[in-house]
Amino acid sequence: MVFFFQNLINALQWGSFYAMIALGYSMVYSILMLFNFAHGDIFMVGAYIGFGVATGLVALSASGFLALPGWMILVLTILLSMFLTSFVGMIVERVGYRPLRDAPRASAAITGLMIGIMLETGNLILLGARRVSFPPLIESVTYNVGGVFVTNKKIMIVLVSLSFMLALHLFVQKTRYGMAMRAMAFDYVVVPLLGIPINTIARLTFAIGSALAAVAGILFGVAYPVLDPYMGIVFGWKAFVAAILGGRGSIMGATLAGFLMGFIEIFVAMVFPSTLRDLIAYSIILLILVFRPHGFFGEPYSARLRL
Amino acid sequence: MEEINDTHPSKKKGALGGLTSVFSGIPVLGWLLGALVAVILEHYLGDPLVDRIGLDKIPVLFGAVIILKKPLMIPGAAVFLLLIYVIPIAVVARAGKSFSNRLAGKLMEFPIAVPTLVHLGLLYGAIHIWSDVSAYRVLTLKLMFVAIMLTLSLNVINGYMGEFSCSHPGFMALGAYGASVFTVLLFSSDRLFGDPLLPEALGPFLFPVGLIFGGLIASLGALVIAIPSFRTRGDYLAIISLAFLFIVKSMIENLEFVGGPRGLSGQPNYANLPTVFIWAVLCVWIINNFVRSTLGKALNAVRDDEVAADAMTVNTRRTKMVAFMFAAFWAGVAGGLYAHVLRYVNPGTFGIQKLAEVLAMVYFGGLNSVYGSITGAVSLSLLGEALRPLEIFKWIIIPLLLILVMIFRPTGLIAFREFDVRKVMQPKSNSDDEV
Amino acid sequence: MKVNTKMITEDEVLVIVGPQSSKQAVPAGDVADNYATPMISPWSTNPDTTKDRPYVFRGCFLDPFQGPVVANFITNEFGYTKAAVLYDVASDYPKGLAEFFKEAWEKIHGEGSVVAYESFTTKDADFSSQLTKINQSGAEVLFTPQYYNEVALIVQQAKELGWTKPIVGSDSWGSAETVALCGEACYGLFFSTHYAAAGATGKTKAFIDRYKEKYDYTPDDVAALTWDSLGIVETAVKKCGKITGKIEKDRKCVRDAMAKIEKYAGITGQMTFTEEGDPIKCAVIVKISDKGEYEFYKSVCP
Amino acid sequence: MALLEIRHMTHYFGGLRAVHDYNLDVAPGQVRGLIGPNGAGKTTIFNLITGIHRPSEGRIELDGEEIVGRQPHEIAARGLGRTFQDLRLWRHMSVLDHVKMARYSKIGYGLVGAFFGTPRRNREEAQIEEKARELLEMMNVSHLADQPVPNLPYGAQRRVEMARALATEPKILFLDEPTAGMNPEELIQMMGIIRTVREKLGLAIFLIEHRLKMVMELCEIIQTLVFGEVIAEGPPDEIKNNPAVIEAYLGKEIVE
Repeated sequence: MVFFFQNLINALQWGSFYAMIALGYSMVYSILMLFNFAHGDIFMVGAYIGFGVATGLVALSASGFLALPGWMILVLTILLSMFLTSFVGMIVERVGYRPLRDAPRASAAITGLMIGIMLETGNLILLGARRVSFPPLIESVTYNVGGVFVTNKKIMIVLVSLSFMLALHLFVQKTRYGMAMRAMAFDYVVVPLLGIPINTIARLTFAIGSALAAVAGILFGVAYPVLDPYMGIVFGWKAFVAAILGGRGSIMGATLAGFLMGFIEIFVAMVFPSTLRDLIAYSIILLILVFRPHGFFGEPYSARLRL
Repeated sequence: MEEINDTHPSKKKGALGGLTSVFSGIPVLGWLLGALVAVILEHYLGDPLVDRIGLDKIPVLFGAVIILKKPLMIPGAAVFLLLIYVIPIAVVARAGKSFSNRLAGKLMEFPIAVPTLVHLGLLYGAIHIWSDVSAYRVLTLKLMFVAIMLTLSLNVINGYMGEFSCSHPGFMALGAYGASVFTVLLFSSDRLFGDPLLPEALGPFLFPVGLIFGGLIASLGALVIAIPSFRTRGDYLAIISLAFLFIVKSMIENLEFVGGPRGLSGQPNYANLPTVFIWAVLCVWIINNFVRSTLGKALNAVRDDEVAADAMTVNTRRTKMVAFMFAAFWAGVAGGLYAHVLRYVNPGTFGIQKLAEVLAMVYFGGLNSVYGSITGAVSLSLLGEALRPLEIFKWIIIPLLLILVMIFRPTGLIAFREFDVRKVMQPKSNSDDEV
Repeated sequence: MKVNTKMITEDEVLVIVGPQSSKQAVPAGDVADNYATPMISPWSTNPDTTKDRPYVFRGCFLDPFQGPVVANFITNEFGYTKAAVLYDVASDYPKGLAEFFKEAWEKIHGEGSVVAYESFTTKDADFSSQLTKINQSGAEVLFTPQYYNEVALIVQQAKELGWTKPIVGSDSWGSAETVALCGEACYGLFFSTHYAAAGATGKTKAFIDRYKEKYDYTPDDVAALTWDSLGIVETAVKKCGKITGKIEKDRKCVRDAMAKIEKYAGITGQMTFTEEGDPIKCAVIVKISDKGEYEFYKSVCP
Repeated sequence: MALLEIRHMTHYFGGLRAVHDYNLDVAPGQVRGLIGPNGAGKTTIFNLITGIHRPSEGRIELDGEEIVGRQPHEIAARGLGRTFQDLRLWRHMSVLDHVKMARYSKIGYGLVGAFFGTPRRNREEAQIEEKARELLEMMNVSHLADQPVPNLPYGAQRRVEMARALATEPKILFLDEPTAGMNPEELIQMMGIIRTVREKLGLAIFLIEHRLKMVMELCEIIQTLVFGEVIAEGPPDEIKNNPAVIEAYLGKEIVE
């Protein structure tokens, strides 16, 4: 039982990264009907921006110029990095996607893929192949709850990511922009809506998705403090699977599917030899897709790759 | 540089159109003869010439590597290219214009197979002599031919059928391992499988069987995806095929008898240049036959409007399944060749990176087009090699190039063009500039 | 892989020094041997790198030697009987070493004394389910023959999951990056390696000083072994005398000269090649000090 | 015996009843019409018969064989050709290929032929092409054979679509508003074409149309559909004067 709960805790943390990245995918996918294959790398960029900001703030703090406690640095890092990374997202949209609005969707997927490669390479050129270590901003405290070990970091990561997901949900449900997004997801043709031009919505979608990816990146840095330029690839593609699994246009779906992905991976590794993890995890996902072709919350639709 | 690359024999078919009016009206045959003369010149005069103009060896990839690595050698490389390639090709092609036109005309009077084989023979001759200069050229060419097969077969799914499949590296892996197990088990003494089961002398003759075996395994894999995927529509295939790719990779990692994650080596050296060339030609020929038949064009009908296709008696589901398995078969054969070219494979080879590479070649070259796939595979493989001295910056330049192509030609460089062998080989009159 | 082939065929190199890790060195050795090009990998400890490959050499000891060294060290030092192993199954070096360690450990403590034998795949970042299993298994020590980036993650996650017992590593820990990434979590841990910078004397010290002067940090074992490998190659090329320009002939000559080198006095110890192209030399156990330095702890010779 | 016989066909979309107890008999060579206001369920009836949707209840027999539950392409191959209200041409295919494609079910060379370009394949492809060119000739668009369809004017696209439907060698042809969006000149041409088709090929035709005038001129028997139910059935004169029909159309179009 202890064993089970320990893995449950592990899975919650692992799943929250998938969920947050899947959300970014899902938003772009449902609103613009595009695969944003650069998203995994935006997550990576977010983590590195977070690393830069955090290192800077730590240095600033150490110099005594602006003595900040660790948690304060973390909050500032998250906010600043969200802001900066959202610009990266908007640039990606402007350069890679807007010129291709009327092109086949697959072509936009290719640009995304290429932008991703450029982001990885750019990082390598700037920082070199050496891994960087995310500065430890908060003291790790381990609690032993009846044999189950929980750290303050884990609790913080799960809570922070859940609250961002909730915030996004409220934004999409309650605000004018959110409503425009939903309308656009429903039917691409009914734009411009509510007096909001389509480009604004596209840009906003990318900005929000990227900001969330930045949060995920920083939390990832807190939990797994070794960053490398290719960290976004595998993560990104798996989150992409989760996004589709959630169903088109569903924030709830993407969140749930992200967590499910984390749970499947952790629990498969718990029961079977961990080398079988991907094999079994993806077989389960394949089966889910066979029986629920439109994901958990998706509606049947018949969009095709326009040629 | 552009111009010089254009005269490269294997690129000839795609990029003839743009030359100046002096060179219009020269049939493909003429260019092939020119290329043949050039490579023979290089073969016999290359080394003495290199000594004379102060290069340390024959520029392997038309000097691209030299230019980027040692700028001081640019003049030497330029002289070499001019003397060995540009001038001979131009002179032979231009001077032999009427001769080659007449010859091409004569050839066309025979059944189509005759001129085709003559052209292919000349092309192979040029490539063979060209590649004799260094083992590096041979390797580059082999990988390029494998890339052509992969790109073309993926184009069948992503271009002709208009679905987005991500499982091509998975099919490749199935083919690579299928064929490798076949040859290693039967013909090679190896750590994993022990002594060969059949006499080694039989190996090269049964190698095609091994490749086809690999291809069939790949198409069985495709069947697994196809059954659930083609019941519904939308972006379903993209995601299922991606999951399939991960599953295949993970499955091979868990199969200890093929070496698990550490890979499988010891493939016998069967994939020599002529073998790879013949398979690539076969692949192009069969796929081109297919996509030009009404049965194959049903793919376009399914892509452009499935309901209408159905109402016009097209069995849409069967069409999609057949095409998917067909494409997977060729990916498998290409994978088998790939494994025997490198003589080592591991599951890591067939991951997301390979996927990005093949997708890039398909969309760069052009959708729904055999020309496009050949162009995409050849140009990106050669570009990848030529830019190698730039090291990491290569991975800025190539993606950037692709993004630009996508922005200005969203369906790729040469999309929606039929590849008609007859037209390619036809003699040309002066007034007719068209390819 | 492709790079290696291209280096040999296009650039016509005489000798290859590298690649470092077994993951690349094992397949690269295959290519080098196929093309009859001498290669020496300074740091690849997997037996397959040189096995049945007359043209491939190495500058370090082998995993079949290192595995028992670590097993004996733990047994003698702590007196533990139950060990856990966590390794990357997709990478030759950790996988090979994990197997040799397991074999050696079970030889001493009996079948089943490796109570948890857990694996992961390259690029994984989360080891929580494996570490939870290890925690539950009742192991007294964790052996993890991983590279520096994974070491940092494994050690930190293990601590966060309540692991308080020792974690022991292998020569792959030897990079300066290990402590840089891992921080205090790694202080006090042990690993086996080729040489220890702290407390070096003579020739070794001279090398360390020169290196520090130039690059401003202490050379790790990779640097030291590469230095030695280059030295061996230099000796061989000199012995060979004149380079004729016929690349095949030169390669053959260098290969034969390397095979004949005896008692080469390197900064990581004395070396003579066996028939397989493996040197016979000693191993060192290093302790990571409270300041994050690599302290010489013990020397173990074959 | 009727060529097409439908009995008690009913269909629900979710809980919504789209078609109720629909019956139809079409004799060989007969021209029948189906009229009704927008949303009456005319196209739904077409889709049910051609197999795109499966009717919730009822029986459909084509040439004496039950076709409910069959795939659309099977039904089409059995002799039911159709056109679409919104054309549904294939964007990237030439005019000639459109018509050749509709011969799909008649292809006998199989995959071996497709892959290896056997003599049989070349022979059959030549036959298919000849047949296709004949049909294009008949539709007066043979000069456009090698054009991609998006380049064609609307009227020509309609005629290509008609040629495509005829290439399936139907016994009965379903026309879904064949003159939608046409100008008067194109309309007259289209009416001529429908007459030619009927006279030359002796096909039965089942027609959905908005323009009553055209239906009245062409059809022998007309059904009027309102809210998924047939409210009147009979020859044009009878329909023209049926009060229920007039009411359904609010007398608007009848006046013209």
